[in-house]
Amino acid sequence: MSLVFSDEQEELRRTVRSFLEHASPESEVRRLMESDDGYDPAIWRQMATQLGLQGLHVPEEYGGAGFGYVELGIVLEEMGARLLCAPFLASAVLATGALLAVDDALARKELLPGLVSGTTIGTLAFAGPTGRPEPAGSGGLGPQGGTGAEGGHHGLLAARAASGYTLRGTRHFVLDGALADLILVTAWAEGGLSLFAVPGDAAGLTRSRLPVMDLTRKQADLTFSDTPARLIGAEGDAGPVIDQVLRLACVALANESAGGARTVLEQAVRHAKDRLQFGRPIGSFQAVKHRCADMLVAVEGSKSVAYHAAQVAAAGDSDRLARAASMAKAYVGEAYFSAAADNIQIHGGIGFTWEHSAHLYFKRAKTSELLFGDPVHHRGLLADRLRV
Amino acid sequence: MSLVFSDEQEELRRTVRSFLEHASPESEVRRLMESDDGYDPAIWRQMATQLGLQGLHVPEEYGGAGFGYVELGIVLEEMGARLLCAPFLASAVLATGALLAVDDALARKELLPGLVSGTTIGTLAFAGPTGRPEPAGSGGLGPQGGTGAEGGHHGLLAARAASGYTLRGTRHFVLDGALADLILVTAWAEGGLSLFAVPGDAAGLTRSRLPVMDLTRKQADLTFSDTPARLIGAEGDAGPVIDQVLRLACVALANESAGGARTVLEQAVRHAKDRLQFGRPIGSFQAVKHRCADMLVAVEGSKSVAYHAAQVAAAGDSDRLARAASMAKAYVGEAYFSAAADNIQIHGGIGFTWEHSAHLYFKRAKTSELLFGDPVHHRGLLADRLRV
Amino acid sequence: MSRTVTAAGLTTLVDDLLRSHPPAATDPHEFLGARFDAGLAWVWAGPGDGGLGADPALQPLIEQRLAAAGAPAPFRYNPIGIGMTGPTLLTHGTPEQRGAYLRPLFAGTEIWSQLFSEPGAGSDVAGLATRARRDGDEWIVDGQKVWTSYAHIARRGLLIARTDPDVPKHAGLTAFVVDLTAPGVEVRPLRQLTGEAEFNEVFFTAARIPDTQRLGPVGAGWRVATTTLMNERVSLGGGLSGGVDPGAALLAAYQEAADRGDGNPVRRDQAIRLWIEANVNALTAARAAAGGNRGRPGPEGSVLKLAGAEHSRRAAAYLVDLMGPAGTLIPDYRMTRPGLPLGGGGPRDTAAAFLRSRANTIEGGTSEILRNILGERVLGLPGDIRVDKDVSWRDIPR
Amino acid sequence: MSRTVTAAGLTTLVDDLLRSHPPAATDPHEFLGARFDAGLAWVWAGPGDGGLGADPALQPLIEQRLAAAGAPAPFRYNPIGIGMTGPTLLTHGTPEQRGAYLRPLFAGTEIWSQLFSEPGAGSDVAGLATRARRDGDEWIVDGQKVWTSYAHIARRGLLIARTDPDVPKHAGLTAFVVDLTAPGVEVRPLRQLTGEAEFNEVFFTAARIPDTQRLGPVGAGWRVATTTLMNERVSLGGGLSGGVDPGAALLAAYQEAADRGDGNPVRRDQAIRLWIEANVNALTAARAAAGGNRGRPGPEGSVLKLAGAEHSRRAAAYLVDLMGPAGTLIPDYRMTRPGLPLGGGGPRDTAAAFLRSRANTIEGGTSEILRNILGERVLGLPGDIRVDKDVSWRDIPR
Repeated sequence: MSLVFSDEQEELRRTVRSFLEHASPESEVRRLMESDDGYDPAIWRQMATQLGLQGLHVPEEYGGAGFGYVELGIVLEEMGARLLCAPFLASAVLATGALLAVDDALARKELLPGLVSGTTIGTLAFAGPTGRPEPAGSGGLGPQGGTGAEGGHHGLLAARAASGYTLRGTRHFVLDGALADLILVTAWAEGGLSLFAVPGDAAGLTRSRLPVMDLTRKQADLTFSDTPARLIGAEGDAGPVIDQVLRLACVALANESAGGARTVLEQAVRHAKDRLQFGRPIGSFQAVKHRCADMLVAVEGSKSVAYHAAQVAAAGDSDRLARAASMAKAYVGEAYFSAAADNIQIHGGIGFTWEHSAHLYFKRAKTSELLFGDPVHHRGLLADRLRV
Repeated sequence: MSLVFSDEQEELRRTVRSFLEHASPESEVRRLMESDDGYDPAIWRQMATQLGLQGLHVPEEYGGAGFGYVELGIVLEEMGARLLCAPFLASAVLATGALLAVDDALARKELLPGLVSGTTIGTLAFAGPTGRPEPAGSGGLGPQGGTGAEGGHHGLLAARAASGYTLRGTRHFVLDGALADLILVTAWAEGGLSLFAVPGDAAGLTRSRLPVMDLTRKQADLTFSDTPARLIGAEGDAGPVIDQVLRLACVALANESAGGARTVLEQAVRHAKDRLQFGRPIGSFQAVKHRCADMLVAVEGSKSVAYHAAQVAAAGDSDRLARAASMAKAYVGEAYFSAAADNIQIHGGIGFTWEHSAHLYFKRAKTSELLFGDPVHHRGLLADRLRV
Repeated sequence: MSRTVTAAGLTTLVDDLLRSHPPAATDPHEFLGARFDAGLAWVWAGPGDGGLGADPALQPLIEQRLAAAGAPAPFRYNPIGIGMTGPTLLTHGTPEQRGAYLRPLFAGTEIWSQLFSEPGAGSDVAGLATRARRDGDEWIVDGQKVWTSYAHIARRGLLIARTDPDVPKHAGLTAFVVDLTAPGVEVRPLRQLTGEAEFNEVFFTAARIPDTQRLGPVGAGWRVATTTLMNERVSLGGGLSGGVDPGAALLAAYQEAADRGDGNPVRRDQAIRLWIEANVNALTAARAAAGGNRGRPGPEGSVLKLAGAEHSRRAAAYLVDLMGPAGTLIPDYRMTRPGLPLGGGGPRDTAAAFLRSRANTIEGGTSEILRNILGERVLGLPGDIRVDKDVSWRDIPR
Repeated sequence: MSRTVTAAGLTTLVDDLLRSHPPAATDPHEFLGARFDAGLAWVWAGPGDGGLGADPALQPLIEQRLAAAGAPAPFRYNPIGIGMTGPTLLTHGTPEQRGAYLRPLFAGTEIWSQLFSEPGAGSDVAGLATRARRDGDEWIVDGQKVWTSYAHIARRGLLIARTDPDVPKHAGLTAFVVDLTAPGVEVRPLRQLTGEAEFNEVFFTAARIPDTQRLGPVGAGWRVATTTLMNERVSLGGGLSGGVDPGAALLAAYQEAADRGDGNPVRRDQAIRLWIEANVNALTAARAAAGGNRGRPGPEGSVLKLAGAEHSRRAAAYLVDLMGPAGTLIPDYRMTRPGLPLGGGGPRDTAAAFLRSRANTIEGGTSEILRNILGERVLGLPGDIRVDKDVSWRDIPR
């Protein structure tokens, strides 16, 4: 397995990069992050129709381009580098990933083309009140919700109805949950944790926007009150689907974060060259220069581990994927946060202002570090899997 | 409680410092560390007779000076700064501490004066094969020795004999165990873990010198084969005695280590001023200067926490002592190691040679960090005690 | 009155003050004014300056006794004034200036701010470009300051301006007391990454300052600034020493996480590590306070500022990590501007405190600058190679 | 022969070599000589220089096929020669020099060492003081080198000496190939903190070197040294990429501790953290190797050297910590001197490896120097302010 990209892949990177240059300049990021839905529908359409990004990794039979995670990783890295405000992670990674993972050809045939063409925005609702992933394999909260001391909380329950099911309960920290047209949601049915589809405008669905620190990626709590839902796959299928999707999401987020880390290094270096103090560029002081060097090491490591994880995801071995995904998520999570923090420090006061973009990356970095399991969690998973 | 020393205490520091200047120059450290017993009997006698160091903290009724742990801490800091090769920790802290802690007035009256006058060298043998302290309160290995997977190993057992007891088994990592005249040793009697006294030349006692990384402090394994022993205190008394002595030993070692950390900072700073590269002192490069600044912060923190622990030890509240001792041991252990490592790095190649003294401190630092429980162990104790 | 004031004598004075002005029934500004008049503001200062010419080591006694009686804490009413500019005025002010400024400063009736940093002069404060030109008995000031806390509600500011651009940069500075409500002074909010505008930008456009408001000699501004900066570091670092257990909040947060089933031995170890750090810093602060020369802060202030800032950053990030995704929610990004008095010090929300903590290693001297100070002034290491030394400020690249 | 050599063609050549010289039945030096003659030493080098003028990307194919067949690894027989001076000779040697030195170097019949560092020139290698004065067709060398691995068993050394002290320091250096058995060359052991004398000091006293052994032009020594140093960093950093799981030893050590009852979730987390680091470094090495231009090492070597050295130091300390007091025992401090060939790479004892690891962040460029290189050469940040630039070496303080 080579960690070097083909000419075709490099061409994809150039295309996406130049597209995002006009689609996601800082001014657009700021405009969108202040808006409720946090994305630009016109850009979203262009991504789908001109570049085919939403379906890059989707088989051609569903309207996709039939590429894999290596190509998706390239796209995500560039999106992360630009802080693109769009429901890409929610729709193209989580919802699309769930449909690709679940054993339900009919649902795939009906639902994937909309996600691929960008006419439908999807998301996946799986998290309990703390937002933490449950232990591997459990696929979500138990029927009574929560674990340990938190056991009193209710999970999301699915009841069989005349035509299909109804859902009752709440899912938390749902990415782009307030704007999604198609919500895939895990709920406990008689047969165990199961996957359901609910339209965004379903009856009895209340969507509460969350006051997120990272304004460039929206989240919401979704409360279901006897909300009609369609079963995807069979009852009890959701556990392994969620495990698989979360692994892919970790790979995706690691690649996106590697892009962000690259950008903050570039920002820091540019500032270190331009900013004069004591009559010289601050980058000529070793305190700044060596910090940049350490950032470089972290950025190079992030790329290595993220590219590796994307390759493993593309290859499709689930045991190797579990390792590569946790390794990438743990390493890049810390590396991006540390680099984004260093970028603020190198900028000094100006890096602490609202006007400078350093904080946008910083907030994205910390949020991403904790999303889908923090580094301690993933190191724990790795230890279990490596049997130590 | 003040963290500032009185004039009398500062005078003690000056006296000890100037004594050690001639008693423990680097040449002497090197001579003694290459010797088997690793100390100079003449210096040891002077320490006792001229300065009264061995009995500084011992009540006057046993020939001591009646001071407390604040004064002992001052002495230890200066010894650590000079890497004095002498069985002070073993004899004045461990053995003396055990006798002061145990409820046996007769033993104190008979044994303490020799330790105070320096005519007897004592030590305390309490550790199992890993050298790690057992969980607080257990006071040593169980009768079957070891814990968990290691359960097959035998602890040290005491059997009642015609006149007194006999011991059978092994104690490990005994400080200055090969040269001590008086070995206080914990062993399991019928009534539980108990403290015994064994002379260094007892029948059936085999002493094996250990190939220690830190040549300035000797260690040995002691094997007892039906070795006659005298019970100190009552059967079952040793648990709390060992707990108390180990806490005091952590305080002592933290103060000694603070002295060592001070010295390596001084060495690093001196080298950074003297060594020219690129036509300028290397200390004018921020990479070196800032490392020294971070060392300074660690050294100042080490002093603060070590002095505090000594004051708490002097005040005598055992719950507060347990906290202060673990805090000091955990913090100073890491700080000294890190400073000693930084000192080598700042010296570059010359700091990696046998001829330079940087490695002597480095080896002492790592060994001290792991002695009497490493930082992870002590943070665990703290967490238990702070009830989190 | 001289340094013969005793602890017992002070206790009597404090008790007299508390009797004549019962804190619960007295307006805080009035109480603080009375405290100043009784010589209990800065006990080592001279009579009339809020002091009694007493041993500075006696000050904690006053603070403790007053705090126990529920007296208002002057810092809450005028943080920059009490922490930084007050001590500077005591050191460098003329009798007239001390007479005019110290009482309202201590009483909190005139809020103070500090006008040092500029967009082009952050770590390199002495490189500042705000110009003051002499015009008869007045000075005319033009330039821009930044990071000025409380300028939007402050009456006065301590300004450092360049009075001579043709000499090396440290030599051409002069300190002034400036009236922030005077014509030609404009205060604008500067929004931070927290969403708040905790700080301000202050623009001077031909603002006039009487020469009587000059603090110290012309060209001696750097000495005045240094006094203030060292007081600032003590003030920033010293805030860490409060409370019985300075790490208690960390333990409580971990306990809360454990109680909801999110306990984890790795996070527990981190909590204890940070708890130890907090306690060690508090012990170092106590050691510095006990050994130091109160009123004239020494280099220990820089040790504490560095260690404290790095710790508080780590601790704030830890608390977010502990909460997971729930820790990345924030109550509000609305732009607000802080008022006075300060609150009782209640905990900020986790994410808000986390964001604010990023300034700790920048404000009052970056950690990099502090490491330089420790290396050079405490350890005596040689300075960085300077390209801006012995050249006139005008010729320094910027 | 040109760059039309194909993978298939190479495979045939390797198989021919293995048939004519079965590794199990052939003296290793003889095998390596034959490999050189077959053009399979450095495949991108020219014919006669141990190569075939082929694409450097084909080299791994050879290495893998030979390793699988149990052929001797040249690095074990001449570490400095293979890792550093060989590639330098390829780049800078005359045809005569390449003809004379490369074959015995590759065959391991002439061990090489590298003579750059001096007591007064560590990080600042270009400040070195060893003098070479021209005397007709010879050069006379006086001075002292240090940290020279294998000098006690080496036949030849790559020496950098100062030939002109009156020009700026980088300009006055010249490279030579020196015969370490010649008169005037004395090798003395230098004992390290491990107890071993892994390195040597080499003293030159009027030692004579023919001008034909000069490598590159007079005054071009720094360029030669840079080639070697970059190869050294690749060599030091690249050692990390070996094996299927480069972090396996860490996991095994943790497992062993856990099995004896010393398991601990904090240590477990640390083991995984270090395991991740080891794997990330290996992935970066693989990425650099796949993307890089083999034979002409680029700056990625410095990333790997820095990350690898810091990691190996942490990992070695972790293994000691894991064992507790038992980890602070050491088998031996006796002074030994290493021989060749290198062993199979078996694990050192924990404490010995821990001590040796402290040199990782010093040898081949300290971590500080590497951060400077990364900052300046990779990121393009401005250089440190230099006081030794544009002045003659003679006038630089030292």
